[in-house]
Amino acid sequence: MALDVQRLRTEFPILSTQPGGRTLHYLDNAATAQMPRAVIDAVTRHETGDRANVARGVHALAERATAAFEGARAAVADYLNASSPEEVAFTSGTTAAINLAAHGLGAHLKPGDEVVLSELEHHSNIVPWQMLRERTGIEIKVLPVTEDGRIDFTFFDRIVTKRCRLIALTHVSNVTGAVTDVAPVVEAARAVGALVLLDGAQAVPHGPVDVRALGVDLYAFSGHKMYGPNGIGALWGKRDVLAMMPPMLGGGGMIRHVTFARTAYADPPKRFEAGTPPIAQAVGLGAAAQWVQALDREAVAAHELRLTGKMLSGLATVPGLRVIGPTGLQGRRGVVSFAVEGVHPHDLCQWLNDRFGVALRGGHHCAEPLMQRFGLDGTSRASLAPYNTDADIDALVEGVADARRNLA
Amino acid sequence: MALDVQRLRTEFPILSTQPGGRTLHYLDNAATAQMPRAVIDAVTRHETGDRANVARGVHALAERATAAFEGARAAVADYLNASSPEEVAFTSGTTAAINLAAHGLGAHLKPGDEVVLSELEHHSNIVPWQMLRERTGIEIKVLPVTEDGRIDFTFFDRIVTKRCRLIALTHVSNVTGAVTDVAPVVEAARAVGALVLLDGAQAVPHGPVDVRALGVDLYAFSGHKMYGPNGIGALWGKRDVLAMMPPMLGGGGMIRHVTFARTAYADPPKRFEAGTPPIAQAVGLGAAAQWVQALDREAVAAHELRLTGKMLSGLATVPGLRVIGPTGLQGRRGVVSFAVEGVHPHDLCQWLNDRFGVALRGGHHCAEPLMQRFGLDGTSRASLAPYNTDADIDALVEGVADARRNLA
Amino acid sequence: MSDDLYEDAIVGLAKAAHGAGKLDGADASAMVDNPLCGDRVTVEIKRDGGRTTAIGHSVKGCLLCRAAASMLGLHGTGLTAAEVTTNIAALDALLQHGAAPPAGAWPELIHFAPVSRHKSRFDCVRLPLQAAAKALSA
Amino acid sequence: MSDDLYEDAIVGLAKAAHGAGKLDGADASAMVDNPLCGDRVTVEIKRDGGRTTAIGHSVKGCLLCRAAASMLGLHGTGLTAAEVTTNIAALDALLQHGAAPPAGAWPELIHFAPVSRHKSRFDCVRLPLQAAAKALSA
Ligand SMILES: Cc1ncc(COP(=O)(O)O)c(C=O)c1O
Ligand SMILES: Cc1ncc(COP(=O)(O)O)c(C=O)c1O
Repeated sequence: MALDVQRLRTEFPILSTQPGGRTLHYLDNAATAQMPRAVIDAVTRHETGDRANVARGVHALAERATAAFEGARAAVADYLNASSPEEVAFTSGTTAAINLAAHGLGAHLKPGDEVVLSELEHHSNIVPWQMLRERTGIEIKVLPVTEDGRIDFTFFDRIVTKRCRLIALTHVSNVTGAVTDVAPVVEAARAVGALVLLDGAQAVPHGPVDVRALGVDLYAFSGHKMYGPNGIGALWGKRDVLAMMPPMLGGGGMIRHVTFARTAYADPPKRFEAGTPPIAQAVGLGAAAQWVQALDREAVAAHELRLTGKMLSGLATVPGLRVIGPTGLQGRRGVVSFAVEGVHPHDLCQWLNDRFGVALRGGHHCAEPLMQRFGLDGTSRASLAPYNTDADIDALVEGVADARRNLA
Repeated sequence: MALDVQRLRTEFPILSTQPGGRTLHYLDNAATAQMPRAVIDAVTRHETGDRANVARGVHALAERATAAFEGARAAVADYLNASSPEEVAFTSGTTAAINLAAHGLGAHLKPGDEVVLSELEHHSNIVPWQMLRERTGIEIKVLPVTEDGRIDFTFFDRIVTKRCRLIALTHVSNVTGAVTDVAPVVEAARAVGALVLLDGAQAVPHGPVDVRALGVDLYAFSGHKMYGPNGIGALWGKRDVLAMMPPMLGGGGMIRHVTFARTAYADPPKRFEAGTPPIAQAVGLGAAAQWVQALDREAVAAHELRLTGKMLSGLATVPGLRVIGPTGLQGRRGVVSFAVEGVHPHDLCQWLNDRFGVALRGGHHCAEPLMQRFGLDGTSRASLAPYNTDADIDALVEGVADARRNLA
Repeated sequence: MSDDLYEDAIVGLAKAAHGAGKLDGADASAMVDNPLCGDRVTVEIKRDGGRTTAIGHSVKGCLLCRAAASMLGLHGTGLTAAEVTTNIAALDALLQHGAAPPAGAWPELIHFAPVSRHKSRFDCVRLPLQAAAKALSA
Repeated sequence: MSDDLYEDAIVGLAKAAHGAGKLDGADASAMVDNPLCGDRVTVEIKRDGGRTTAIGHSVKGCLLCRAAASMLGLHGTGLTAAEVTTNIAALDALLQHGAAPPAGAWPELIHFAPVSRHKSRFDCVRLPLQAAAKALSA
């Protein structure tokens, strides 16, 4: 069955607004995806009917809030095919999740131990490891990127050595759209006894992820990129991996007992959730997970693939335009970055907003090392969600051509 | 002008629900306060009209979202009478704010340096300093608490020595309701060159706080306790204090430049806001700040004071009941903890919920050292908001007496 | 209907406090606690072979916890580890699914049926039984 | 009405690129950047007393930034630090409040009026002027 995009669009109130005075063509989904009514309503319903602090409370609202919060954890666990909700620690987002992992694993790393990243990584999967390097003296090794914007496994064996303790890679690139081939990464990691962390920020919006089938150890993602609220995300981890991680933040809710002399911590995931958690946001994330799961996944994939193809072939007609990333449809998602000779990404994005109502993102996309790799200061990026249409792509391609004619 | 409580209550949809099958008497405001329509609507309006990622984006929605987010920062700065919005770093709550401060100040502390806390502190203002102690070898010194649940300044001079680098205290106790007398703390800190941090979680719900008049250096609080969303809070800091603090989390948005060799950080407050911030939640917090500011502050204070008095005298009629905290109305807020001989706090709270619709909190309130001080495992706690009524207090007092008759 | 969490049977059981107190010359003991609420139960046993000859318990906890400990005290003689395990399973089925206790389970279990509507209180009831199981397997 | 951010005058100014390029034997230079967008401007000056005798600039940035640098190039001879400061103030007033530039300010400033609706782009325009101010005070 083909996706009924028009019906889908009615679930997103913002898509029928005209924020810049024109019909909105929202192609900035990789930065933040829009929220369907079902999620907005789940949050409002929680705030108006079930709002209270969680845990320890015995009154009816506290029981409801706790059930809603733990229900959301179960929904997220289900989305990830986790073995148990207890493998899901809520965080404020991908960035916080990766920092938590870096802190937790860092406690077990010694000077000279190696963490392998790639040139494709988002700053949120670079800076936490650099901060850890400063604290503990680990080494960071970097997998290079191919001309078409994929992690280059050519030198893999040389880069992943016996000293490697962790390989931390993006699951889907937020710049090139390339999907990382996870199986050989896991295999190589196992061979040297290293763990694998995936930055799933750009993977989770495209449907449930099976962390067990992937065989990784830790998985990080954000709610706002998968149609959920801001201020929420999660770190999934295998039980024994989470169990060996000390907490990053101290406070209420993550302790067993506190005295001034000594404090004992709770078990995961509570150990990692100091303070009042983002309760309503977790509820929203749970609702978002269920909303995505209810979509016809094959139809969505087919729709996005077709639009990606249309976008790539349309952009290819613009003189002086270069796609940064795979130019084919194999092993990629609907995230397309490009550079137009003589036109700065911010000018291009502004032009498309002002004259075509197209919302793009321009700049380094928090991936400066990748920009350096391609000798660019930035790119313009269009990224898809299921609610995007042919009209969105037409406006994009027409706008880019127009910008080039006028600004180059 | 007396407060029009009935009109105020109509702004809170949840107050007219019957979560436990009875009229709700919500007296668990110190755990989480309820959210007025104005705040719920501000968040929904943002999600349905202005939702996008902030910073760097040039499209219309991104500009709107950025304006909304920075507008919220300005609203919070105004609420605190801060010198500039740049002194406000958004966090996920009080707990995260105090951890951020501990991390940032910790970079400047040496073994043997002293941090002074009190026995009155919430775990969120204890554990972060214990974790810092483990990392850096600082000493923690603890101000005792008086019989009526206030910080005891008798031994102040002996406890605050030349080695003291920071005094970190709760502004209002979440257990006893006692308001800390800040002026002598600031004076003592200045005398030894120490900084002062206040945990304002229980102070901000009662109206704007003037951080400049208080003369402190850092101030932490949460949104959900001041009628705002979950997942948001802030650390306010004097510009030069924030400037000397290294970031706690690394990632997108908090950097100047990233290469694998070296990364340079942005200035405060961005330095402390790694990753996509809680945008919609900040918008909600800004709306909450404005909502509180629009209340008739004197009328609210008079109303809460009267209800606190009613509560204290009503509870005093229950045999075997002991108030943990000031029994008078001087220097306290409407947070009242008590223990009933022979009745466990959880039984009491359950009884009041099931039979009287009263929502209380029972337990250690994340203040185990204070419980130990009073030789208790926990207390029952009733805490007020402006929307509470005489009927709420009547139900409380009647319920407590009833629980004692049946359970003791 | 939520009125009966503290029905007379439970309150009575708690106040009766069967088996409360320390046991002189215990053969084994075990402590379990619930950090969320601070409840803590210590169970001491004397035994002969695989069966208890006496049980004593100290409860720092709520009335539900005390009632459950008192139920344990009622059955403190001749108890086996298997029997405790069976009763924990019956209790869990009761709390989680409202399942009636099977024949052979302790008759007092049914008094805890109203707790099934209060997830946050499940552990209060389980704690004494868990401590007994731990002591018996020590 | 938002259509005129890239009005012909701005695009023309950027393409003309007055003063673009390195300056041989500069007396002073200054670089400023905007980490948010990665734009970076280097301004070199030669001077005689308090006045420039020549200006050169290298811009890695957007069209707005290049247009502003080009405007600076147009006024590159005989410039004082005070004049740059005055024009920055006039620009800020224009961007933030839509205030018409005062008599004596550079005539090209007014072309940047449409930028006032785009807060995220203010710094693009300011960057070259800030670099000039920094070079002149070096
Ligand atoms: C005095 C005090 N400090 C800190 C906190 C922690 O706040 P949060 O849980 O919102 O981080 C609380 C509330 O639980 C509190 O009452
Ligand atoms: C691949 C990738 N990793 C990490 C992040 C950081 O996510 P967040 O900003 O939600 O923490 C993003 C998004 O910005 C991303 O695209």
